Amino acid sequence: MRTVRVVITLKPGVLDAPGQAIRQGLRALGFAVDEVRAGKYLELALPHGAGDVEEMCARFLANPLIETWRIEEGERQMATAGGTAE
Amino acid sequence: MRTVRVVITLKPGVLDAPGQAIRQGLRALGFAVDEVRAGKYLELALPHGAGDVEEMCARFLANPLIETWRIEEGERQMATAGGTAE
Amino acid sequence: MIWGVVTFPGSNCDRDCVHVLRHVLAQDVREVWHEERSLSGLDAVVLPGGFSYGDYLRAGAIAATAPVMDAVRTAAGRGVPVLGICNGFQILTEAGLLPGTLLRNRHLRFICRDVSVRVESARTPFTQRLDNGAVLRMPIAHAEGRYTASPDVLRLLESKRQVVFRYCDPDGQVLPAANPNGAARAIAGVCNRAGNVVGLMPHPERSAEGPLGSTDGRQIFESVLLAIAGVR
Amino acid sequence: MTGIAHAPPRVGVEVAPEGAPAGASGLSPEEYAAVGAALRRAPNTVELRCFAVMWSEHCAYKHSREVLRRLPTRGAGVLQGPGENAGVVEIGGGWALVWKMESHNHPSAVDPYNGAATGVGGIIRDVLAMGARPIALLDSLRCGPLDDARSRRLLAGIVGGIAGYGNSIGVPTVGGELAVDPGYRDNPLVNVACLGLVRTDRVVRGRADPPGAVLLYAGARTGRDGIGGAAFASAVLDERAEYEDRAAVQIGDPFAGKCLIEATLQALETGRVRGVQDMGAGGLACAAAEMAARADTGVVLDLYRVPLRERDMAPHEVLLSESQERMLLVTSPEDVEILAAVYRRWGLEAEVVGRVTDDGRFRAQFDDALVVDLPADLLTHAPARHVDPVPVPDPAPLAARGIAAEHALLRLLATAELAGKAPIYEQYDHMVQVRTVVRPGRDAAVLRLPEVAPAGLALTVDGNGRWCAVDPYGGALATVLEAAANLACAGAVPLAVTDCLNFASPEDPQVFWTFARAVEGIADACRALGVPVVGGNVSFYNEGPAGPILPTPVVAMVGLVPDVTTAPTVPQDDNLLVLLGAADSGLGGSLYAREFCSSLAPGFHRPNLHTAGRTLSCVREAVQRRAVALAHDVSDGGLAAALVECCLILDRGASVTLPGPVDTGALFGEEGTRVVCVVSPDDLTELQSLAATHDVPLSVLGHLEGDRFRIAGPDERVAVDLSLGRLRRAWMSLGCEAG
Ligand SMILES: Nc1ncnc2c1ncn2[C@@H]1O[C@H](COP(=O)(O)OP(=O)(O)O)[C@@H](O)[C@H]1O
Ligand SMILES: [Mg+2]
Repeated sequence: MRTVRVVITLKPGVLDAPGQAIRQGLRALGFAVDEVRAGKYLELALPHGAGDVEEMCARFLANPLIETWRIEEGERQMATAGGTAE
Repeated sequence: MRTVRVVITLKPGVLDAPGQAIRQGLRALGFAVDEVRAGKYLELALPHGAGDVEEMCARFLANPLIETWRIEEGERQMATAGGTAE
Repeated sequence: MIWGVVTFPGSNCDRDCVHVLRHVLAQDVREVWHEERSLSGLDAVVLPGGFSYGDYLRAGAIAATAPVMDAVRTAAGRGVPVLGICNGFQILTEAGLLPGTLLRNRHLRFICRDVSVRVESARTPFTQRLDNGAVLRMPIAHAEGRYTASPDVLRLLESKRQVVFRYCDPDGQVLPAANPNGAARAIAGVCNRAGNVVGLMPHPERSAEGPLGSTDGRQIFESVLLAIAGVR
Repeated sequence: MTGIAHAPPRVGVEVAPEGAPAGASGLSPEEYAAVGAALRRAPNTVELRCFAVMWSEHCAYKHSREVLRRLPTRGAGVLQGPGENAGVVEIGGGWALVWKMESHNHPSAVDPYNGAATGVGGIIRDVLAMGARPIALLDSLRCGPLDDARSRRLLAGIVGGIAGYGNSIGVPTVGGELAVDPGYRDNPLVNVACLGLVRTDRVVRGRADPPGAVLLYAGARTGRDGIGGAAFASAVLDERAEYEDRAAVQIGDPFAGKCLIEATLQALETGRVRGVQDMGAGGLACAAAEMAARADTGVVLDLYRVPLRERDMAPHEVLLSESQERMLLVTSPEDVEILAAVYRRWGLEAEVVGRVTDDGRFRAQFDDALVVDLPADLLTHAPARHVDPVPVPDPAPLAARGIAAEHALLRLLATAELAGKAPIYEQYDHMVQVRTVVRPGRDAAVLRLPEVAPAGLALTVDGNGRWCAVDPYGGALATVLEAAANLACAGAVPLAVTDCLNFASPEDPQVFWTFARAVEGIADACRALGVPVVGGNVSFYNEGPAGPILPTPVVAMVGLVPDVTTAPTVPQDDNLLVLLGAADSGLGGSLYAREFCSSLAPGFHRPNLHTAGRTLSCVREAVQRRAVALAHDVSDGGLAAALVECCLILDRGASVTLPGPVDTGALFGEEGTRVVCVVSPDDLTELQSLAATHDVPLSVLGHLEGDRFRIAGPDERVAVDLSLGRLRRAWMSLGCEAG
């Protein structure tokens, strides 16, 4: 089994309303922040010989009209992810 | 200016309804996939001397009850990200 | 004539559309399940509003992969009138049957209220009974209705008269204050090149009966009756 | 131990230590002893956890059961009163309404979005469990004052959660209310009511019957969500709750919820479902035990057959998980496949997880081991807890600051209670299902019912912690009357009440007294109006670090509108402003007292049930006959606020002359059951004769005109003269930013 991570973000120039709202929220709490861009993160567990992740992104996971993506092969991250939470 | 990337994922065991639906969509298109976990991706552009990103996550960006996060310092990724989309 | 109303898991305006077609307009309606693969015999197809597959990933994206969408594509190719309302509009853009896409509302919130829209193109089967410039009052109810397309596509849509509805004030003026979600060029609805596939964010089925506040939406369905009968 | 009646379940489960149980179980030493005495052995750990949940206040009503008996629950059309998943009342033409309200206060304090969302999901399934299609929701919300950013975020999260779930499943949220008080800052109140519609011959119940039938699990898979949630709901929130009670947070999946509604309704259409219950608080254990206890049967659960989301779940986790979007159906073995196919078609799980027996026992097996073996009715009947009530003394006398009437009015209009709620209800889909004839923003929402045309239903939800803090009996009684007044303004005859009783710890004798008095107030008012209470919910232990919440009984009332096409239209000609009903003067418990006085003020004037009843009948008849163009009751903010609201609804100014002295009591007192009507001069005589017939005081206060709002006294001294625009700006001040 293979784990692939996909990060999907809005193309530059597309209005990122969620990112703006997050920036505003951070500032309201007193955090200094210049800009926020919001995107999606997906972790796919794929069987050996699974199809092309690039194609999955282009056809389904992302909307090529407005989004761009980055694919990272590698270890499953999620279960071992850090953060202060227990 | 500093760029920080934050990946927010659901804690193990927390219901991931979007992940389930996305898996179904991939399979409907004929892609073999075992599991999908969905999360959020944020890119923060911070001024020098900006506050603690860990604290931003705990207090605002994530829901510590159900989510965990990972913080990566580094170059701004988004504008230069790959993907086939023009 | 026979209408098809498609139900995807998570559709929630399918019964409302069936109600209006069957009980207000006395039409024959076939309720179509998303797994069906043929729409032959139908004279018009409605993709209703709702939250198909929870609108997870992107609104309409997962529904666009349903088996019935191939049949919708075939029917559209044959010139059958296809109407996508709200989530149905989102599904049609995700399926590539309509240009552009629908993003989160500028203010990020779900918004439910009456809006006015101006008819911009009376050439579609759903607007044939209406005049260009006519103002219709209908409710919207969506969180992802901000129409977006590249500048080239927008230019093309305008020049080919593919913008079908624009948000406006009650007098028909297209003003920023009358644009509820930040849609590009105040676009509330578009059609495909041929004109037979139309998507719009407002809900004509919620404004088809007097007691509910407006009957303007009824004209969108009635237009099809004329179109099919070959009148006008 | 001697004389073991049933051998303790054996394998894989350690026996709980004798004596006092672990503190986490929540059972008192006496309760633990009662379990042992009934079983004649010590419970094992799985059983003990079942008791901890099922004997929690939330599930067992230990403190409230006795008091709730005082509520009137029967009435002509009542097909089902309290005791089932929701109440059922016949409305004619072979149709019945289903009505139920639930609180989700503690989960919403911990996680506003998910807490409120799962509150919606939970109440929807209660209504679905009676066989009904959910057709409307109401939300009653309370949080800390909104000048505090944290409270604003909390409210935004709660509203977002209700919208996120309710909009997605396609059930319109057609009304609600909002109030603030510092006591709700750490312990917000989220009460959600759901209305359903069912054919009378399709009503089902939560019964496990007959023996030999099987239990079919249907819906989403089971995970480790919210284990012990019911016990959690019964605990006092302390400051660290936000970080310590993680396991108790449940996450909803509205998509699965929508599929569950459609699949369950289709399953019921087959006529092959013998009983249904949703798996809510206490999960599978609670659902199965209650169904067995109601039918006087028993159940055996095969826990290893439960569809799981995670591997390696322990038996108690499978039993007590509060994972959302799950139902338990009872059917005969030969019908299982037909029903399972319906659920699978909607992408949901469907598995047989047990069977009905005739031995009155609640048993669960895991692999081959019996891990629970208890009398079902022992689990569902926790011993009552008794508290000796101690009356609360009257509040300190009132010391009012001198405030100019105009200033006071503008301030009051900008309070969370009075301000226009469009920023909230526009986030809710309030039109889906094409029934909404009167949308939110008026006194009661009205839904049409094509099933029994031209009739419709009017809905409202009301609560008033201030009134009840000053006078729990009178305040609760006035709350019921306010709900009835809202219905009367829509021309509706009350059919049924459901309530949520939100209080602090019942172990405090004064809180308990307050609770009991409030229930008496509701009971007396409902009896006088002839409205049955068909269900409800008690939420105790609502306290934060700053202390207890205001005593807050919330009442949701539904009524029948004989003809929805009578919704009056407002003519543009000269219109009179008329007041029906009389008030004693005073400011006890008023919004004015909260904003401008040193205390909430004593001396709440209890409404007189007889005069109130006559006023409401008069208003209802006037609306039904279209003798009035608009009717709006006087509540928060008093007569002045009610008059302004009429003007804002119609977008017209007004000139009003009060018959008596224009003092703060006359302008802002909230007593009495009074209704402001907008009447065309042509209809005045008809209204006057109606008022005479019903023996209701009527006074013509003035008329609509221009774009200023003026109130003067008999001496023509002007107390208020403000532009409508200024009033509207104050009124549109509600902030509810997206989370
Ligand atoms: N939380 C809410 N959700 C939805 N609608 C609400 C909410 N709060 C208030 N409303 C609506 O706003 C209007 C005014 O509410 P309220 O002042 O409480 O009315 P009333 O005093 O007549 O009971 C009503 O139509 C009510 O249903
Ligand atoms: Mg009212």
